[in-house]
Amino acid sequence: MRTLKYSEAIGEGTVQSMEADPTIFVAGQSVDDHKGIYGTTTAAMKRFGPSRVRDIPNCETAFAGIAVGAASQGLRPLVVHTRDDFMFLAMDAVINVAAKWRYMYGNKGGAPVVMRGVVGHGWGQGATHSQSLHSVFGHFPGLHVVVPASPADAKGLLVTALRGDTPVIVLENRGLYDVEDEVPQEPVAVPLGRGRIVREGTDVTIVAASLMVREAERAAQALAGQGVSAEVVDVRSIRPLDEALICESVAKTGRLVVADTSWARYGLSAEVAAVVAENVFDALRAPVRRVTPPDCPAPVSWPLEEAFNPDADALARAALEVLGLSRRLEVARDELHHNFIGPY
Amino acid sequence: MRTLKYSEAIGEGTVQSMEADPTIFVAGQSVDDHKGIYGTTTAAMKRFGPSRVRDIPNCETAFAGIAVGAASQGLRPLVVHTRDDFMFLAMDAVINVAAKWRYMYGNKGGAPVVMRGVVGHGWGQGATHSQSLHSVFGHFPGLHVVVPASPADAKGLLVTALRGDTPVIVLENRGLYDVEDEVPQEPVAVPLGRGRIVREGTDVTIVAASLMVREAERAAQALAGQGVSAEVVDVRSIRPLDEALICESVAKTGRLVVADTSWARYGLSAEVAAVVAENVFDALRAPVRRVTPPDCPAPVSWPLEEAFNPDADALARAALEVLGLSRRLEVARDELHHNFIGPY
Amino acid sequence: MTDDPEELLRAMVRIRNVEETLADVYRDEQEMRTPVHFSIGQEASAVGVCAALRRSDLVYGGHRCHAQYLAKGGDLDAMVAELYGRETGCTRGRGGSVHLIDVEAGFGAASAILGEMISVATGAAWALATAGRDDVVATFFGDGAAEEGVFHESLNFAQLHRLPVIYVCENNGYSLASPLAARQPEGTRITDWAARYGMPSVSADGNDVTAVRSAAAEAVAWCRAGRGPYFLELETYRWREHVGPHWDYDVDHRSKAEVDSWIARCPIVRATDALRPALPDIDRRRARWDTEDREELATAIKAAKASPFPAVDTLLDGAYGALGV
Amino acid sequence: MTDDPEELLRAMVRIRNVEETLADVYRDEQEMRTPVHFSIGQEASAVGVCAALRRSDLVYGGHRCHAQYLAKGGDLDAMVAELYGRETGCTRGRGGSVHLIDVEAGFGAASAILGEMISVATGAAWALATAGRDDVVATFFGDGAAEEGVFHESLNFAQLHRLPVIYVCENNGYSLASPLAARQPEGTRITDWAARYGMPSVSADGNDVTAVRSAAAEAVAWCRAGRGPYFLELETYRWREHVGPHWDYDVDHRSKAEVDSWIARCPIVRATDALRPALPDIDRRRARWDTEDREELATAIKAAKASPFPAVDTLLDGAYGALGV
Ligand SMILES: Cc1ncc(C[n+]2csc(CCOP(=O)(O)OP(=O)(O)O)c2C)c(N)n1
Ligand SMILES: Cc1ncc(C[n+]2csc(CCOP(=O)(O)OP(=O)(O)O)c2C)c(N)n1
Ligand SMILES: [Mg+2]
Ligand SMILES: [Mg+2]
Repeated sequence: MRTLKYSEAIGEGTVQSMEADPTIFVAGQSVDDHKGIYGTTTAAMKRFGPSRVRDIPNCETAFAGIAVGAASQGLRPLVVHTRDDFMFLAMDAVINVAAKWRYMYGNKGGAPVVMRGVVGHGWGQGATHSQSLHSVFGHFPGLHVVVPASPADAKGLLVTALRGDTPVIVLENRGLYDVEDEVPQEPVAVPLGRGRIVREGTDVTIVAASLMVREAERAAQALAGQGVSAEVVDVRSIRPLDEALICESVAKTGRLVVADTSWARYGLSAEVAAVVAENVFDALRAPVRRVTPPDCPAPVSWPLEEAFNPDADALARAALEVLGLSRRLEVARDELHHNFIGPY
Repeated sequence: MRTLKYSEAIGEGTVQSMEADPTIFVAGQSVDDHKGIYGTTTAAMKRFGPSRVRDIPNCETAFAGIAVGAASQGLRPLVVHTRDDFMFLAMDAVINVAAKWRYMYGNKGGAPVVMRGVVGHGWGQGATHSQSLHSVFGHFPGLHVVVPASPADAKGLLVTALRGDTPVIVLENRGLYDVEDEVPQEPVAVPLGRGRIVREGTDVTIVAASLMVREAERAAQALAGQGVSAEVVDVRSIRPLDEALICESVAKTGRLVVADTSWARYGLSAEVAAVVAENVFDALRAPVRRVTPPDCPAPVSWPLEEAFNPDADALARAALEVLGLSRRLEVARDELHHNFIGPY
Repeated sequence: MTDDPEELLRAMVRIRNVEETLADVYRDEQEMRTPVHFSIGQEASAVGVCAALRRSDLVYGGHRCHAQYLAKGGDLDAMVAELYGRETGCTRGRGGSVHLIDVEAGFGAASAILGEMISVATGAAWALATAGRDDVVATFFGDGAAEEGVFHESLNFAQLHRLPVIYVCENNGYSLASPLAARQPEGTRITDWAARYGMPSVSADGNDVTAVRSAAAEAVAWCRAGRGPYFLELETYRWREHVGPHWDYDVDHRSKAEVDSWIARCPIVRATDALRPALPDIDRRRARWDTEDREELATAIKAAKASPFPAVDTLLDGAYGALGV
Repeated sequence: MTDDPEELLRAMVRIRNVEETLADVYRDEQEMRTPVHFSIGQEASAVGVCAALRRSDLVYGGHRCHAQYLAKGGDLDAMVAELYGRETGCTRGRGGSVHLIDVEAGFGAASAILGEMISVATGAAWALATAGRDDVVATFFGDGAAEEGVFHESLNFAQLHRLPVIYVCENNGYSLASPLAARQPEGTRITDWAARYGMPSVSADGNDVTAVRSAAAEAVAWCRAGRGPYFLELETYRWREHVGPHWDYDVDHRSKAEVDSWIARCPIVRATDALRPALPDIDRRRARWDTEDREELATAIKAAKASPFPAVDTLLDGAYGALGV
């Protein structure tokens, strides 16, 4: 199969969805410029022009409501935020209006807004430009939240979101944009709420999302070299969450390590651990381990930034720990990120 | 000891803190009016007048930043929101500025804003006026988040917050405002990050916060009637979270039920289960059970509202379940809420 | 759509009768378990504006939305059933008093968080314009909601894209108990706030239904012609407490004298007096209307009470729409 | 605090030299791992405004804050060390280029989320006024940030309480690649947006440092006298790309001709020419300044590179302040 970069896959999914549904339009700050949101809106701009790829003023709060109003009246806005951190300003309309619209108004119609948020990563993005709000959005019924880890999912989950009749938040980690892999030519909808086994294993389960899936794979590879068979589960969807897949895997391996780019407290790593404690607690043969950033905002200085960001090395060590193995093991940093240079 | 209502305790803690520290002022929409935020700011208004109890325009977004600016320059704002749902509009300044200020600017000073948010409860408060955002705020390092369940804690935790040098979110459930209990006359600071054992027990641990502590106590009482000894843990503080206390209790009882007024996914109930799975997984003799609202927005119609809100009856049934007991048991609804009448 | 003064009066009377009776019932029965914000005294703005709209136009409102809903033709039975939390309510008992909706009548939605529907209505106007429809949107909000940043962002966007939306500010001088002087700088005119974006911005006497009607007609013509948004400030006054059925003068923020001075400017009395020369029997007609309204409401209340509460097993209905796959 | 044209020019030259050299080093070394927004071409606004302020006054900025930080007297070594992510940086390597701060120099803070410091500065002004200090606050932001709702809410609040804050809008015509025409209605003047709140609202040529200085002096006098907030729009232009060290004309959003037309209006050249009659040797002085600046920066860079990165075991330092107990 032909391969695409993660960013190109988003662009292709956008164009194909817009071809299939004339009510879809892209909107966001500078979505129409030469950078095209890291190349993800460029194809749509080329193909459909500014009437369907709309630059907007700096007004996250109102625009989220505007998108809801447009969606409730038959348009399909695909709103893009160059950093999901900016979505704090959009939260009222997203959580109090979009997420609740169908329910609160008696199930007579919805507000199927789709919002993309780019999660910053590396190069000193810092405290307010590298947060991932997936667990915040994931807390609220009425929303669907997806965090694609592969180019195929970046396209497939977006296609699904744009076909549905319900609001969806898509969070994409900037650190994945240059990852290249096979992507179906056709707009194949990836089911929302189904995780995937990225790598099969028998000794320990590593559950991850988005960028951490890549780190989990690298960890699993390194562990294999040490004779440890790690299974890697990509949840893909934060809400709904694929409880069954997670529990099956842990029931098999008896050991769980959860990886997240966001903090442990009240985050994805907490929810995954809770799902296991609810359903397969007796399968656990070791304490659950969470591999997440420490309890501080994201620092800029790169040695701190590298210490802050959880990676394959931390995951591999956590896996060895829950297996009670004292072996020593060092996983090199991801080339992809080391080759990444600024401004950003 | 003399007793006070929860709302009166907040008022007393406010006045005593303002007497001790002249830089403290109260600010919020209509904090100065005859209703005085359900009576919580009335005493301060009487004692200090409008110069220190300031009515403000409807500008949650700016005012959160204004409070941060004032706090970083030596004032101590106590900002009041009549519903914490309105704080979605304040989130950027709370999470991206207040929570990160000290760290992001090199630990040379902080922005010790204290924000109160009232959580609506009952009488058809509905989807956008009864949410509790404790786990959302609790996800972010830099913030402290407390959820007092008793009049003494409502006063004591507020006193602590107003003495500290770091931002604190205080979420108070409206359903507790009329609860009356003993409250120390003096402004006794209740330590942040320490939970409390509300009731000792040996068979099952019920971890709860805010309003659910009251429901947990009622459940424990009913369970006692059935010969079941339930221990009730009030976390009091969402961040920091008293892991030790939770784990000790579960290590003793081997069974865990977690109660929350907010949803299960990525919420308090997830975090508590995760803490147990990380630290005392092998003490668990039954699956963890979460008792929370179902995955829909809060409905208005009262039969739906009562079905939506988790209560003592649901907790008692969950406790019997994890104990593998098939006994039947009905816990009556809380008089306090049944006697509550509108408008609100 | 009407400019017949008698029809305008009739519409106001009906809303007044409905709200005053509902207030009494709400207070005495305590069976409508949902916070209610009555528009008693403010009927002219909703009636005057909606009289200039046609059914396919859309109206959005805030927490104080009963009058707007009824003026736009919203179903009374469905509204009353909603207050009683019944399955037959306009949101099937899910949303309550502050989340009225009637898609058929063109009442787009109301919501309780200040300013939300200012942006949502702007987006709806965008959708109508994109679809090439010549329908317009009107969104009602108060002087307090105009202080929210979303107001600024929405008006800038609407004028930038010349969207067919009428921003109707019902300025009743208060936000909860907070007077304008505590919230807006001395000398503020909200019409200036809107005018700066380049849209027509007009203030009219919100207690003079014919004045409101003609101001609104100009606004509608402007929007329908595709010339962009329009701002309308309507000065009026809330008679009852902010939320709930009671009177609240002489507590601390406003005097009985102030309230009475506005009761003396009752939009209904005013419209009635204006009609009397032409309709000498107007008072008899009024008496008949009152009877009609009492009966209509009594029937609605009876029907509401007779209809079922939502079944608990439908608690999750509508939490999510259909998925893409 | 100065109104000496030569000092004003000197300050602009220093900022220009610092930023141009930093841009080259940033591009060539790739060692400053933090997104940078240069003010090259916009020096007059920061210099002119800060020249009207005293050290105890406070300045806040946004993402494009280097010039404001330096103009207010912010420590150069600490800024350079910050860009290199060193422990000796002004935020000890935690905040990076967009979070500069220098409490001693009265540079209150800068932050990267649009509009944040508009509200924070308003709160700081509130604190100063409450403390009875006669210091004033100036907050810099762009034409794009003015579109955020927080702008509307903050100005309303500042005028309501007559707070001593100067809102300085550096209008460079763009937000990222987006021109004003794509974001604000035809005929918009941001000064009108501010004037509607009742505060003085003045526009000045942002590339004429003396004009900026005198406009700022009026603003400062107004605020210091306790008469309330003041709005200043300074028209200028960003020469380089939005973020990063490169030029970006002729990609799609702006032509080289447009950029050149603004380079022709360089605030430094303009101030230099204005001084030449009085100081015939101005060019020789300029040459000397360039050498001084090159040396100053070279020393700063050397010092930064020689200083340690934050120790990894200090990663958590400053996440929380002291607790009440
Ligand atoms: C964002 C937000 N902040 C605060 C509130 C609480 N609140 C409900 S109604 C109201 C007063 C609004 O005043 P106005 O907009 O003038 O409408 P009125 O009640 O006078 O009709 C307030 C502050 C809210 N619902 N939403
Ligand atoms: C709330 C928010 N939205 C979007 C961004 C992304 N962003 C960073 S700078 C910028 C342009 C701002 O333009 P302007 O305010 O005119 O400042 P300039 O860059 O022109 O100096 C944008 C949109 C942001 N940082 N914060
Ligand atoms: Mg009002
Ligand atoms: Mg700009």
